[in-house]
Amino acid sequence: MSGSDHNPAGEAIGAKAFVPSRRAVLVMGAAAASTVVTIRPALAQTAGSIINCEIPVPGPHAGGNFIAPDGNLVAPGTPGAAAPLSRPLRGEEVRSLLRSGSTPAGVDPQSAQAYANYIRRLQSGMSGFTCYASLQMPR
Amino acid sequence: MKHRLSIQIGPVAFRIGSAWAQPLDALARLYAAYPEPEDGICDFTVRLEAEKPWRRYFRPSVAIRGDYILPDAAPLSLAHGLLAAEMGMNLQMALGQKRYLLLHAATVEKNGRALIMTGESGAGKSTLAALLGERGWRLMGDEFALLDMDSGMLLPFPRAVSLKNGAIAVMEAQVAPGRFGPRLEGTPKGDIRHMRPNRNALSRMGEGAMPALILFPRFGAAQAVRSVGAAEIFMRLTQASTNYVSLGRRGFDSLTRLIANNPALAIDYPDTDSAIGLVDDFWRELAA
Amino acid sequence: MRNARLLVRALGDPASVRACDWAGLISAARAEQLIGSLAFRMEGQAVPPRVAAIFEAARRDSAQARTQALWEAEMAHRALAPLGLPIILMKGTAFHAAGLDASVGRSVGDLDIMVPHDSLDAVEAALIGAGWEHVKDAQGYDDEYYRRWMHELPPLIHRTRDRMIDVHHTILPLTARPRPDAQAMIAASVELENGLRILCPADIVVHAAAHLFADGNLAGGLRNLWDIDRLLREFAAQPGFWASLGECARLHQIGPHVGRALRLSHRLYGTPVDKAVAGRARLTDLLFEMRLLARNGWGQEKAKALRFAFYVRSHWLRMPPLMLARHLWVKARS
Amino acid sequence: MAGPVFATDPEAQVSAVELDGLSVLFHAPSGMTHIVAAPAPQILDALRIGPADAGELLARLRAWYDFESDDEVADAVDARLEELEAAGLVRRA
Repeated sequence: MSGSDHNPAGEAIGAKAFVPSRRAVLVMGAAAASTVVTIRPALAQTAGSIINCEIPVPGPHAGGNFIAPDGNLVAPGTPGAAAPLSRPLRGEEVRSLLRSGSTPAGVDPQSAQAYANYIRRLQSGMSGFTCYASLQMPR
Repeated sequence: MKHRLSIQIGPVAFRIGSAWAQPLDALARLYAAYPEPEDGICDFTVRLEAEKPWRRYFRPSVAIRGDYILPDAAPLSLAHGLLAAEMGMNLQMALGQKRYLLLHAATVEKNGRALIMTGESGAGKSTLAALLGERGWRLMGDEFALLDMDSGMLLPFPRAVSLKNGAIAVMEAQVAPGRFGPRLEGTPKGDIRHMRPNRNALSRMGEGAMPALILFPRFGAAQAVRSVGAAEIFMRLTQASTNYVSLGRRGFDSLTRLIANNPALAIDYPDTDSAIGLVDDFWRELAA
Repeated sequence: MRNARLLVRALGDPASVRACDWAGLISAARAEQLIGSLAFRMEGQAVPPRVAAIFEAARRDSAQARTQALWEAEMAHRALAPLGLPIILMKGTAFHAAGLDASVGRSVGDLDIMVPHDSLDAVEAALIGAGWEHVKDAQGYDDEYYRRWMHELPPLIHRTRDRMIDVHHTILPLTARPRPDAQAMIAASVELENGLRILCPADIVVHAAAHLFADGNLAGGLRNLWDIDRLLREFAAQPGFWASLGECARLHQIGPHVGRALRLSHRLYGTPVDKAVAGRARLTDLLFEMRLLARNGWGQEKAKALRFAFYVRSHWLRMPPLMLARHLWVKARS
Repeated sequence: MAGPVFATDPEAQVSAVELDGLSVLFHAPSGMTHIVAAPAPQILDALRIGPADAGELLARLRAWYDFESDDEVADAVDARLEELEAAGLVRRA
């Protein structure tokens, strides 16, 4: 959301016809700024209370594949890619990994980033997605 | 199912079925003072069942299922069956509750007006609400606040308080042992002990209250109070609500009304005593 | 009585439901995704206050689900309109868009559309340009399998709205034995006010029957059969409907499945059906009925062996034996 | 060269509540809630006069407002329209 806290023409919204009472200055924002935030369904805050979930990295459909730093699956043994995790990550581990980058026990920080990016790329239908969705903060 | 139990918590009735006796025995003891649903009808069904048929006996693991389920849920060990039952009820509320706007928030009431405390888990709202509930406030709920979209009133949902780690000892020092469930060690959320709200909270579980103040508490930092802008409150409350989006215009109308009618403050607190002091101060000012 | 049977009776004859295992009825309805339909059917019946409140919330919820489904269709329409193609809504979204009786309380998951086969690439590109993305990595066996043998593109999901779209070019996998005539379906489709299209009434029923009996393992079958009941009752009022249903079923090689759909809809929901199109009752109808009703009042699946048999059948129907063997082999190794 | 023409929904379809200078919009056709900052609400108002391309839209806004700076205003309008289109709040007419 852009930092424009002041909306000089705000009072006009909802009026039947648009009649500005005075000439106001409109801040158009930079081309790259964002002025629309859509409210998305949220489970994140309740995740700990409603689900004990795990995310396999990678999922069973890609067993054996390595994970590149950007989170993509690559052939086993690819240089610079992280080996598959031998155990699934618990929900709380994923939450702190995604939020603060803190590394799950027994995982080196560089691989952890690859795993985090893999998890961020999970989509509906993939193993671990609902767990991720329930932990995820709004985009 | 082989073992079954029905419980009424505030306006919501659950029936819980289980493949094992242990989780329901523990649940029945913890919820001993709660009414059964008067009409025998339940809003939600929770099932605790073996993940695979042979896992009923061999390394038993409890899968949490029911009317509404999330895939990817990992089972809990049978020793944590009570937690599984609690999570199962929470899950039904989070995914299936459409009668009320549901906020992930703790609520307490005094003189007919309710205080809403919300924040991410770990912010301490649950402990704070439990403590206030023993100090002259009525505990309406430590986990979910139910906002009636027609009246704007908050309805109690006084399930057993879920105390985690350090909060367990804090409450054990103040509350009679008979109100606690078993201490569950090494759960995915750490150590957990459930605590039944007091008699006042249970006997008045049918009695709602109009909200008066919204607090965003945060435990751990030096004491500080700041006001929160209305747009930020809106954003935070939509993220604290599991059903806002699915309620459509009624959700929008009731949430914007809640924000228009109630002041909101963010408080940082280093210890629970200072938080309780702050809350009592705010309340006096509001009443004045 | 199994609660799936109670659910079926409540849908078919709401007035017959008095005192009953309400919690069981509600759990079975939720498990079969029929809670919205049940809530509308039971509107106006004398039910206990808590049940009335549950139904009221379910009716409100389905109004919201309807808004979402129609909005997804609208956004797909906006993305695809520049291509100037016929875009045919299917299944639940089509029922809602056309205001059919089958839409009352009907939940909708994914958006299903059908477009001409030779426009698939353009449609996929336009959707990706408008914010949809591939669900799985568009590489490897799954993707290849989809593009070669399936009746639809690999599923796409919208980046911000988290809703899936299935883009069909016909109604059954190309590996299945019946070969429906997709071009004829598109040619016979009907335009709605907003420019989107739906299949003609007979083809809607043909598709529903193909989806239920020729493609899947009957999971969620009670809901699909309830669609068929509602569709048949509404369309039967149009002159010549039964004859055209028989013709379309033959044209698309779905005759036996349409017959089965009519017979089971009649058995379970009491739907008045045309005897010629329905055909003679078969002993296997009973197995299908048992499979459809394999749900108890705790919402649990029952009759595991029968469920498994129908799971195997669903693969058998979709693939010739050698291909099935290769498919299972690749799946087992992955 | 005239670019694409954009349209928006009538006011009755969009409930707006002002919070802190931001607008919270409930968009009835989609059932979605959006929080929007200036100049998004002003663009929606300007489009309610009738469909317009980016140039015409900018002319309407100029008639009502001064701009803080004239640099890259056209680019900003394009960017805002793209966002609003992605959110479903404006569509190609």
